[in-house]
Amino acid sequence: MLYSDKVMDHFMHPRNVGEIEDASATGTVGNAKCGDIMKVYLKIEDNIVVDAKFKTFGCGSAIATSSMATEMIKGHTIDEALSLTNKAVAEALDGLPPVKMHCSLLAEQAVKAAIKEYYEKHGGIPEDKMKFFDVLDEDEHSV
Amino acid sequence: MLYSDKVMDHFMHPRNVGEIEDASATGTVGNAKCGDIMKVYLKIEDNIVVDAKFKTFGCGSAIATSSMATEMIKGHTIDEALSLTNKAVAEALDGLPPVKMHCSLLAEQAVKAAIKEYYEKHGGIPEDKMKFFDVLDEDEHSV
Amino acid sequence: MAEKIVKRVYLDNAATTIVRSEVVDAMIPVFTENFGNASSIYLEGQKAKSTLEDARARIAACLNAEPSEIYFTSCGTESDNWAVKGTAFRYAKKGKHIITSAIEHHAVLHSCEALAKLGYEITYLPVDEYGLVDPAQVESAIRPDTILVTIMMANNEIGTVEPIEEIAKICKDKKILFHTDAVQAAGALPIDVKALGVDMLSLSGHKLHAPKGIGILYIRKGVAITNFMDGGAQERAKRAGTENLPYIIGFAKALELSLSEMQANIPRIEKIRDELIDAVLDAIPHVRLNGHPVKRLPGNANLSFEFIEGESLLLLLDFMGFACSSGSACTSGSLDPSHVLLAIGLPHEIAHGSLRVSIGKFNTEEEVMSIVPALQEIVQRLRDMSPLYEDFLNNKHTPYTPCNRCAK
Amino acid sequence: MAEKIVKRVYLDNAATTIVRSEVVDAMIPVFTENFGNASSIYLEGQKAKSTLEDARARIAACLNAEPSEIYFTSCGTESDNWAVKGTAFRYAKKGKHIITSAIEHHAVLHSCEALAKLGYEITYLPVDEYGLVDPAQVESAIRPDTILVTIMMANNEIGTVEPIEEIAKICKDKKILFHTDAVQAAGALPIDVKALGVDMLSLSGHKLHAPKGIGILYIRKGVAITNFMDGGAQERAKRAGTENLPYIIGFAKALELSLSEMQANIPRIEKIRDELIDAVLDAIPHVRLNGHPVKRLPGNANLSFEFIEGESLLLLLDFMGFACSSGSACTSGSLDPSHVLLAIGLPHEIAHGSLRVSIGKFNTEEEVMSIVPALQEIVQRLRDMSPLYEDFLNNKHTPYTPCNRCAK
Ligand SMILES: Cc1ncc(COP(=O)(O)O)c(C=O)c1O
Ligand SMILES: Cc1ncc(COP(=O)(O)O)c(C=O)c1O
Repeated sequence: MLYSDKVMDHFMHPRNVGEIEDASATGTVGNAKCGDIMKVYLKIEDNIVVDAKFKTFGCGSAIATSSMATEMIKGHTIDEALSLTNKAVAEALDGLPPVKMHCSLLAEQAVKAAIKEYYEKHGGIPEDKMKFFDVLDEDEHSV
Repeated sequence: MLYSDKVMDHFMHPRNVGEIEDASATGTVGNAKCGDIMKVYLKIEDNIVVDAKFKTFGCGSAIATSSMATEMIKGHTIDEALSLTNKAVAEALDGLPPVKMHCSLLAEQAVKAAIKEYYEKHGGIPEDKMKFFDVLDEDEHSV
Repeated sequence: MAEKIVKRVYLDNAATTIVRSEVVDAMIPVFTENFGNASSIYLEGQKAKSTLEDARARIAACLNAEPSEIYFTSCGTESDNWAVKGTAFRYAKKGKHIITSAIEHHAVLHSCEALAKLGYEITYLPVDEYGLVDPAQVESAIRPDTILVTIMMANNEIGTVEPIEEIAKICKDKKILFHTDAVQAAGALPIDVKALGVDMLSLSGHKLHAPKGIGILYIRKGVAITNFMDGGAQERAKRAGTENLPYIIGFAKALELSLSEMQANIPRIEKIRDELIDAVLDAIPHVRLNGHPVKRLPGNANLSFEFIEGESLLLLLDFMGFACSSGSACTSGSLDPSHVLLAIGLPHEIAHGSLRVSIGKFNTEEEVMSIVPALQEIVQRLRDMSPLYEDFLNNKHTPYTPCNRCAK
Repeated sequence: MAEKIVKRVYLDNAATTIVRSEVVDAMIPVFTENFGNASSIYLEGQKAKSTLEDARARIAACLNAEPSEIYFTSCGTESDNWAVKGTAFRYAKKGKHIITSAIEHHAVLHSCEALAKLGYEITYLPVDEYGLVDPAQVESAIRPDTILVTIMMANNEIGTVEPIEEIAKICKDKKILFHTDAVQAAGALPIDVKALGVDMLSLSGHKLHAPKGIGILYIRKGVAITNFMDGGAQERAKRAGTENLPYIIGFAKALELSLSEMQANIPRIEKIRDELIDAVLDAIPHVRLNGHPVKRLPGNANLSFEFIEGESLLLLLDFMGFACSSGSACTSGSLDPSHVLLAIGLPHEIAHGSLRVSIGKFNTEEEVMSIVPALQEIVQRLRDMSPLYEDFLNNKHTPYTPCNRCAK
């Protein structure tokens, strides 16, 4: 198979698809030109990600990584959500084909872009969190 | 098949193989380097080729053309034997593969080399017969 | 979409076809009963040789060529490599300019690129929105140092059939060699090399129910190109390698059958295709048909579904039992959208959402049409998940982080 | 010699082999049941893909290689072309000198000649009377601009097995890429690419009871050469063309079987061969064995019969039911004596009278030995017809008209 059973499960039955009407923040990454756009909606209360949803235009692994990434942060603190890495997402899916590793990076980036927006809405990014957003400038080919 | 049935017949059952003890003349053409040597023995009486035999080192078509050429001149006058052409030999065998056409030329040459020796033993080549021996200098690739 | 559906509907006949039973039956005895080397002079060799020459003559008859103009290769790719590189190497002294189109198969395009690295200059002619090459543009691209024009007979992705006869005539007038990749055309269109007026023409077995791993290059009598495969004296010392007799026989059989059935098959397949296209355009909004409305391969339907991405579409179709393709199968593994769809002017995001359904001789109307409701369901599902569709519905555009990969 | 004898004895296993039934059985279902394009992402494609990778892994295991080092090609000829030309094009900037031997197969020799036309310089190392390449000569032929050494593992005509490990070591020390054509060695000798220490190695299916039209090029990890077949992204974007899955499976099966049977087959075949050689040398005067007495392929007996010519010998053997060869089958159609026999120092007229008997797994001792009386009869018959033999018996030499063809 092209993808692991886990990837196929999350592709066929994606968790957390949809919008959050009154989202605390959203993050959109990717580019239609490349064939992948991910938009993550977060509902944050008391520093906890109480809900996460996504919409994705992209390949099977883009949808699966969106699903898995939202699952992995739901119910966790912002700090925990910030520490989500693309490798963790890929591992949780039992791996991705090498050419598809960039999808897991997109998922990490989408989550971080949303948290960044949240921080910006709430007094700016704390100094000690800045480093988590470096990934937003990263080229997924370096993954 | 590589060869016509006629060629195979003359190869498998070559006519006139052997030596003539008291031959009037012999002609040997070809070169071991090229993989073909033909030696023709003629017994000539009253301008008639009363017997013709051959020995050949060579491929299937070399043996078949030797056999056919000796058949075609046996019982004929020297003049008739001189007019034997390689094309006539090849045709009598229902054709030869293009790469093997040189074998028919060798057969013509062997007959002519023998007649030449006969003439030389009997007062030289008549002026009007000279042209028949041009073929002895011919390159069989021009066939 | 709960359970994997058992019945499969194979709609990717442009990628490859099943080997038909008549072809299998023709090949099997050759493996064990006619296994001789056709270069050998003994019985087994001569038997193989005569079978080989018989197949060559039958194939020549199908193409209105002389048997001596037919060379067996290992695939369509090799035929294309040989035609392009063999001409380039042979005529390097005359010139190093080659004209091709932007929508050729990679076998031609990448051969050209390999030559470009060796100092050759390649003109990639654009195509119009339907994928058509303009013969007038071919004519004006010809220069004194042009040595080859290579334009495909029919495109493998969008199915557009090119004006080969016209282009061949221009090349003939200008005394430039003309090659056409007819890999997709074979089996779908009649091919008469004399009527077409081409100098070289490539074919591949596995597009017409013969196996993968056998090709043909037609080289018109009088045309001399450099050998590609050097070695033994097979194929009149023009293409070395012990002859693959089973596949050669299989190819001859498949080509003959395709020709004898063409008159019945083609209208049937065309009818199903048109019905399919109409039904999809009817049932699903925001869809466009790629390629030419009329000048197209009988079995080809190439459709772009806005707001969704092709791989997801294929995976869900696969799950529902349908085997289709998005762009050429050969480019899988690549992340770029199809060069053909970009060449006809599709924006990247729409090119990404394209689907190729290619109908073959063994497809029934019923099974082909059963893809329509499946597509309807899947497209809706993916659109519901798509931020692009959300934006479209809301008539707005979400700003996004630019992608570094594409920016480069 | 009146009637055509019905029973055939196939003794040309170096030219090609019958496809064994286990291989046919392994291939047949693939044509119709596993016909997908391995580049496609749907079920049929992924099934083909996994079958393909399974076959690659099995083949790698047989050769002690990594699966990623195995590339499928269309034949031994293509593998040789790719290795030689791919290295030449890749390292043209470093140098244009290639070292090979005078006894390589035409697939290597003619690839080298094609490169010579493009400005490469080729050193053709001589061999000794047994056909052995001297590793010391390889070493001293290496120059600063040498980019490739290619020496075959075993010769197809005389069966001599070359000192590949030693040559590979020299090349490794001097950092020169080393390729070996192991087409004849496969199935007859164990092949361990790591122990051999080669950078590239060519194989062909039809020498070990797989079909004609499938080959392998082993390319050691870390070695980069230019693509030969440009096009789609198959074979990790190194060798384009839709994969010939049935033959790939057939090759894997044949290679595994040959390896598992090697310990039993080889001593048996060697014993028959030695018996045959002894019997022929015993029964017929003026015969010599070509090739090395010990370092030779198990099934190869190459014998020269003085005073007679090879084709006549083959035709009469054929008539009596025996399929053998004189020199390589590939050179048939040519009138020149074998370049291998000339390279080991045979005079032309003796080279012309050579016979290759190559014994395979399916030959019985009895049928092989039955060629001895046939040979005795035929050789005598041809000698009785031979003016060279007449001269020899009379201890004289008839003058003859020189041959213009050879004089040129
Ligand atoms: C030593 C050697 N190399 C290469 C080849 C070519 O292999 P193929 O016939 O598969 O192209 C052969 C046999 O023909 C051979 O014996
Ligand atoms: C137009 C075209 N050219 C060439 C090829 C290559 O043929 P093959 O797969 O036989 O190498 C294909 C199909 O893959 C094709 O569609």
